[in-house]
Amino acid sequence: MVTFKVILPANDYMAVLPQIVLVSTALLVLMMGVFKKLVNASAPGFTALAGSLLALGCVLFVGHHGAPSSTFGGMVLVDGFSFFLSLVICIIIALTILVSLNYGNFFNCMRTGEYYSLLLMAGVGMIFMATAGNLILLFVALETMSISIYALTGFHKKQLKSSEAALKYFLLGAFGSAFLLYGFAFIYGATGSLDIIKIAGFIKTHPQMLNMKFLVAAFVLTIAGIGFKISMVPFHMWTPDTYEGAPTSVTGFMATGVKAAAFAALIRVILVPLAPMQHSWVTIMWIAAFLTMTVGNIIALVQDNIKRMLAYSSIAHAGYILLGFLAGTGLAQAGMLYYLMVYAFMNIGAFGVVALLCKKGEEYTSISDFAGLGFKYPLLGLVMSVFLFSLAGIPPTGGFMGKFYLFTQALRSGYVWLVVAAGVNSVISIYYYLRVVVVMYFSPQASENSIVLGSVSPGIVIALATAATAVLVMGIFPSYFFSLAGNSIFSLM
Amino acid sequence: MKFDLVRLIPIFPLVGVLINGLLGRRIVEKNKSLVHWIACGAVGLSFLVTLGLFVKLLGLPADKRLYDFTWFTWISSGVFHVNIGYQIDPLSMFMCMFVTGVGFLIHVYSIGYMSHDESYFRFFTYLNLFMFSMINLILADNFLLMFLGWEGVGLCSYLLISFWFSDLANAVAGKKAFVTNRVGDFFFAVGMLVLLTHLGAHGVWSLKFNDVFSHAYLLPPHLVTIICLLFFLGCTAKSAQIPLYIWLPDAMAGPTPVSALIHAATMVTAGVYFVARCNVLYSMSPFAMHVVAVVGALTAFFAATIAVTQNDIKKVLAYSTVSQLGYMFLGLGVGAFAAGLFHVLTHSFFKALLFLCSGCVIHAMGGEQDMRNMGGLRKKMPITFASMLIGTLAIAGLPGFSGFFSKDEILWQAYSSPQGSHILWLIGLLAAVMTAFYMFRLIFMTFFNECRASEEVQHHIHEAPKTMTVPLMVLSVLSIFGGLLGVPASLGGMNRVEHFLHPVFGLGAGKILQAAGGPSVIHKAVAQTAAEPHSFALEYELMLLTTLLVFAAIFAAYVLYVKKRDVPGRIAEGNPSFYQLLLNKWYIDEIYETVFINPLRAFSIFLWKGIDVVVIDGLVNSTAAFFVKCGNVCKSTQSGYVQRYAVSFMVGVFGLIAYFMYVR
Amino acid sequence: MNDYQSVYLALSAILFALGAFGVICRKDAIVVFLCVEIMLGAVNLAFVTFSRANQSAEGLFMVMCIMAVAGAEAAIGLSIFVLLYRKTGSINIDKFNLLKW
Amino acid sequence: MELLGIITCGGAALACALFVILSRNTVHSALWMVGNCLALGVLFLLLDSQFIAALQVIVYAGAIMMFIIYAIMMLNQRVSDEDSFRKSLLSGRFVVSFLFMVCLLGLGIGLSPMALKGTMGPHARVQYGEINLLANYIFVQGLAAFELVSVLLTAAVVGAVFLARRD
Repeated sequence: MVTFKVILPANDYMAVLPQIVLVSTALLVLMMGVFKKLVNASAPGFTALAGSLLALGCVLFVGHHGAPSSTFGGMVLVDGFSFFLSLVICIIIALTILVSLNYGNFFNCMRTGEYYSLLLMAGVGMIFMATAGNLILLFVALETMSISIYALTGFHKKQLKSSEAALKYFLLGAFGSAFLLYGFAFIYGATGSLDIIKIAGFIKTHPQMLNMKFLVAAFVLTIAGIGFKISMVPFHMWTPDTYEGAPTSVTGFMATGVKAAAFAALIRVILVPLAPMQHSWVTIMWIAAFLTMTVGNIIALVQDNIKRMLAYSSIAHAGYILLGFLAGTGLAQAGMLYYLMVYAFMNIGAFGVVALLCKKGEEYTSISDFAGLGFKYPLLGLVMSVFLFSLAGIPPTGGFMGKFYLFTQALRSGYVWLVVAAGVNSVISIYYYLRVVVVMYFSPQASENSIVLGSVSPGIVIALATAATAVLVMGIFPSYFFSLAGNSIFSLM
Repeated sequence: MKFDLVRLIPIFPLVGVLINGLLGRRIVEKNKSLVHWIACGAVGLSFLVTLGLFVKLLGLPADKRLYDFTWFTWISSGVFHVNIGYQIDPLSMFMCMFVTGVGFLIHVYSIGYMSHDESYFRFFTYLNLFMFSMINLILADNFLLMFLGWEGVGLCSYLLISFWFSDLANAVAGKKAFVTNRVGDFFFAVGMLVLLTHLGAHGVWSLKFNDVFSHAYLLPPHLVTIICLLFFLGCTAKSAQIPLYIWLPDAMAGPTPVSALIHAATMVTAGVYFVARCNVLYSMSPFAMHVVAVVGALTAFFAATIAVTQNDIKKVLAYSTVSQLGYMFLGLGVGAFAAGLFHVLTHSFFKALLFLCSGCVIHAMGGEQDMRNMGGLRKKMPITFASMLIGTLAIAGLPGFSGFFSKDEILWQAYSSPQGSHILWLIGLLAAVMTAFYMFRLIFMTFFNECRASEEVQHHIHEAPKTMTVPLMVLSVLSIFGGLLGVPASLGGMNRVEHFLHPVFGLGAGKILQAAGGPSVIHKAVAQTAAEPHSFALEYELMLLTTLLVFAAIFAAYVLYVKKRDVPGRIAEGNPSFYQLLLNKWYIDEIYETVFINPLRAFSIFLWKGIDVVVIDGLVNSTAAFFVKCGNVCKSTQSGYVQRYAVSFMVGVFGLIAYFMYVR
Repeated sequence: MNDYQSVYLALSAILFALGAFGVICRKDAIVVFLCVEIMLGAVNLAFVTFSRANQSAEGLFMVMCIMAVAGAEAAIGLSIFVLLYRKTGSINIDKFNLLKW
Repeated sequence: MELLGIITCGGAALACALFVILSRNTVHSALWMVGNCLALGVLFLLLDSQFIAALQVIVYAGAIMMFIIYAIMMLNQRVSDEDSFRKSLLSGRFVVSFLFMVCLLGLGIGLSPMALKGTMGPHARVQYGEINLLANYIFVQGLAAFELVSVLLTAAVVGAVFLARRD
């Protein structure tokens, strides 16, 4: 009989401080629901906001200095990459809560404690995805995020569309997770470990493994599973339906947070450990990136619903970011992170504007509903135009610089034709983004379905102003953010 | 006071822009005066900071007067970095001093001039934006930031020329200015790119002035000439030289303070500043220098001839600005960079003064600009008259006034410098004489004799308010005494301006080149600039000649426009063709119209109707239709059935596996 | 020593494919979900097999986590089905086709 | 001996899975699923991981499956309303699945056992699945994931309660 001594290692709780804060806030917010009579109806929202800001503060306070390290038995990585993505995700959570505060005024179910606690717990999952150093933690984090979001997607209980979106997302999500897990199983089988650093080390020391079928299966299934989350063609089909059906504030959260976390996982799981395999996946990923941006853009061209249009455009953006994945250099990855950050701001902003245009029980999501908006609400129109310009990649917005970095790095790595295709795609995308601007400013307003701004709370004003400013600042002074992203990549474990 | 405070100089106007631009409408509703307090305060503070830095700079020994402040990295792309950085050296501070100073005075003047305008805050927002851009242009330590400022001032100029955009003529003038400037900007940008790529080929991926100049020896001579000429073409647009001067007279459509600030005192001197800033490059290319000198001299003469016949008070001043700018380029072209810059300084004083005075006149006359309908204003507007007379004396170059010293310095250099020649001097001299003539023609027609305006207008004529006259007085004082800064050695002065700028032009440039590439590339003009002692006799003779001729011209103007006022008309009738030629500005606009614009227009109509509508539009439309069709086809894959999505997922996985198993 | 690893893996692969087949063929949402559970079972089998081959407990812990996740998914999934059933009286997934194109 | 066990239990697992898919009655499907779970549990035992086998039977077959059956009862969905199922057996979907299975088999069996090196040495073989080793892993290295599972379950409960609640 062998005796086991359990020696708990000293864990660095500072490394997970933001997550702890978020979970505690989530529970606190949940408790508020119990004492409904004692607390104000809007208290959960503001508590959640305070919690997310506190978490943001923790991320900044803890920061990242010195060499990358790991804690919790290698499960949690403490490096610049974690820091950067935690920062982005905390910003996303805070902005989403700000948007939701206003959205909750239209739809009562959006102001309950459950909503905010699920939002925060999804955030915890996202941050853990970005910081995970072990596939077990990565998977649990991914599921924490996904399960919270399945529920959030169906939060408009009165609308059939929302429930349907939840159903589709749930079934496909569970299906995709199974593939991802099978991939992980093969990684485990091939390398004998689930620890990302050990996997990388094993592959480096056993180059003959690269041709093993196990590793191929591992790559294929993992990329399918993660590709599902980043909505890479052909694993993208859930995206438009879910984005359209979900409550708009949740859609913004999904489009940015899930994508950021999933790309983080992509870099952590595939790009870093399986880098020696790169030459063998180049062609297929080339095709995937090309299809992703092309399909996304082309279908977005013919959409009439702005949420659906933005959903397809988010597929296209995933394609652009995949350029950085293909290019594979450190700077390209920095470009990916930079793009994710800009993307977070511009997309939450755009969905925030859409979320603003609704009154009790119904939303204005058809593009023709935007007619005359630019004149009726000049500031709102301006802000929306900034977001759309940025999405289209027109200078001086952050979207332009993001594309610029990604395309340049892809060019440096020799993907000339793919960059050409990406350029053509950008041009196509300008059409449908600008169509909204054109409708806002040049269409006469139809009187019968004139948009009325409901109550505008200070929260959404702050959120939109922050997002618009960030988009512009990142476009005009990109260096700081780019070097931030670069530093985070170069201290990747 | 630390040099790092230099960042405050552009920040103040920027803050002004933000406040007035974003909140202006509300501020005007609440308290109109707050708008101009903010705008003027911003520029005033910039001026104070500049003054402080200037004093500090003066406190340093001459060869230490260079400070480079890097604020933050602006663009970073591989090895190529561009900073938002400001360079403090004698040249930039020299420019910045009078730009902020004169700018401040004109801001104050605008309070009175624009007081009745509806878009009060918009005007001040533009003015502050202009100051911000101009300061960036001047203080930039690299070409790109300078280009940003260069574009910025162009934009502000456009916005301000067509400030009263509801009038079609103004909008057209703004467009003309903008388009002409774009032509120049294009050459500037091309020059910059040529410079960057060729220096980059030697491993110098930088657009920073210091880096570029200290590595300029790497460039082959013909390339330097090309770059200099490209840059100079850019300058001809901004500084209204032949062949791109045509926009400036039309730019007078804007409010008069704008004409004073942008189209006389500051923005149009940007080209002069740019050439001076690149003096190292120009010194390496004698040919480019010649071109600058010849173009400058011709412009000076040419514009003066046009000014003689103009009847619009602002047009006269506009052509005189063109002419004076020509002088400055003449100075630069003959290697007398300091003299050119000195003229920039004095010119900004007296030309701003003249414009502001003309603004007072126009203001008093209720918008009338034709001098034939003026006259006799001397008694009704004494302060304006005195100021304008001082300005006129200064521009005409009467001894003792500021214009005399700077203009004389340029003429002398044109005559004596190895780069100069007697012909250039002669052309310059003729231009100077004509300047005196047409300026006094303006004075006599406006302020003397009887008033030719209608009764109603006459009734309204009044002296301008304090906010307008005080800047006039300050500028008058500067116009008189500003010249003392650069009294040449021959008249017992110190020529302080030249000494102050010496580190940048003579000494600095020589040093940079000497350290870098040896003396072989230094042109003799630069090497010689450190003034050798020479006999003053010739200089005195030329000075005397100029002065006499100027007096003769003034007398001629007096005779023609006060005593025998029928003579000009008879001369005009006697030589109708020549008079018409001058009156119509040598038909330059018409020539451009036929030579460039009409063929271009015809060509573009062909492109539009022939190529664009049929070929391009057809292509574009069919492409668009194609993509929409693709979209509709692809859309149908998104059937809404979950299981089809799952099938697509599996097909994807299957594809991936198949690729890895069989293809690879 | 033959530890039949390939046999286990083959079993796992067939189970996984069967589950996937069920997911894309059955219309009843609950059965579709059950098929996903079959796939997860197949994954578990693979993990345990590899865990034995690697002689490490890591894979087993993963299996535990997967079970927990399966439970959580069951909870969420079934509540979504209940929600839909209350609204439409059916959980045939082909009937939910509002969102398309 | 092991092979016999594998064949029996594996066959049972496959058969149960097949019946899950083929039954027209949803309750039957769920019950077949329980069978599948039990068969898998025995396979886990054959693979020397007793604890996981126990979990499989108690948690999976016992708790989760009962929960699902309860939900089915609640929805009153005895017979699923499918007509097209038999047709789809021969449709493209079947082909896709079949091809997929072939591919997976190709990948799954094409393994040389040499490549796998145990991290613990051969004599620990019987122990790798024992509960104390597993516990050691869970509470030492796997602590973060283990804690996160609690968040996951909370989120699931919160979401499920909210969605299923009548209001």
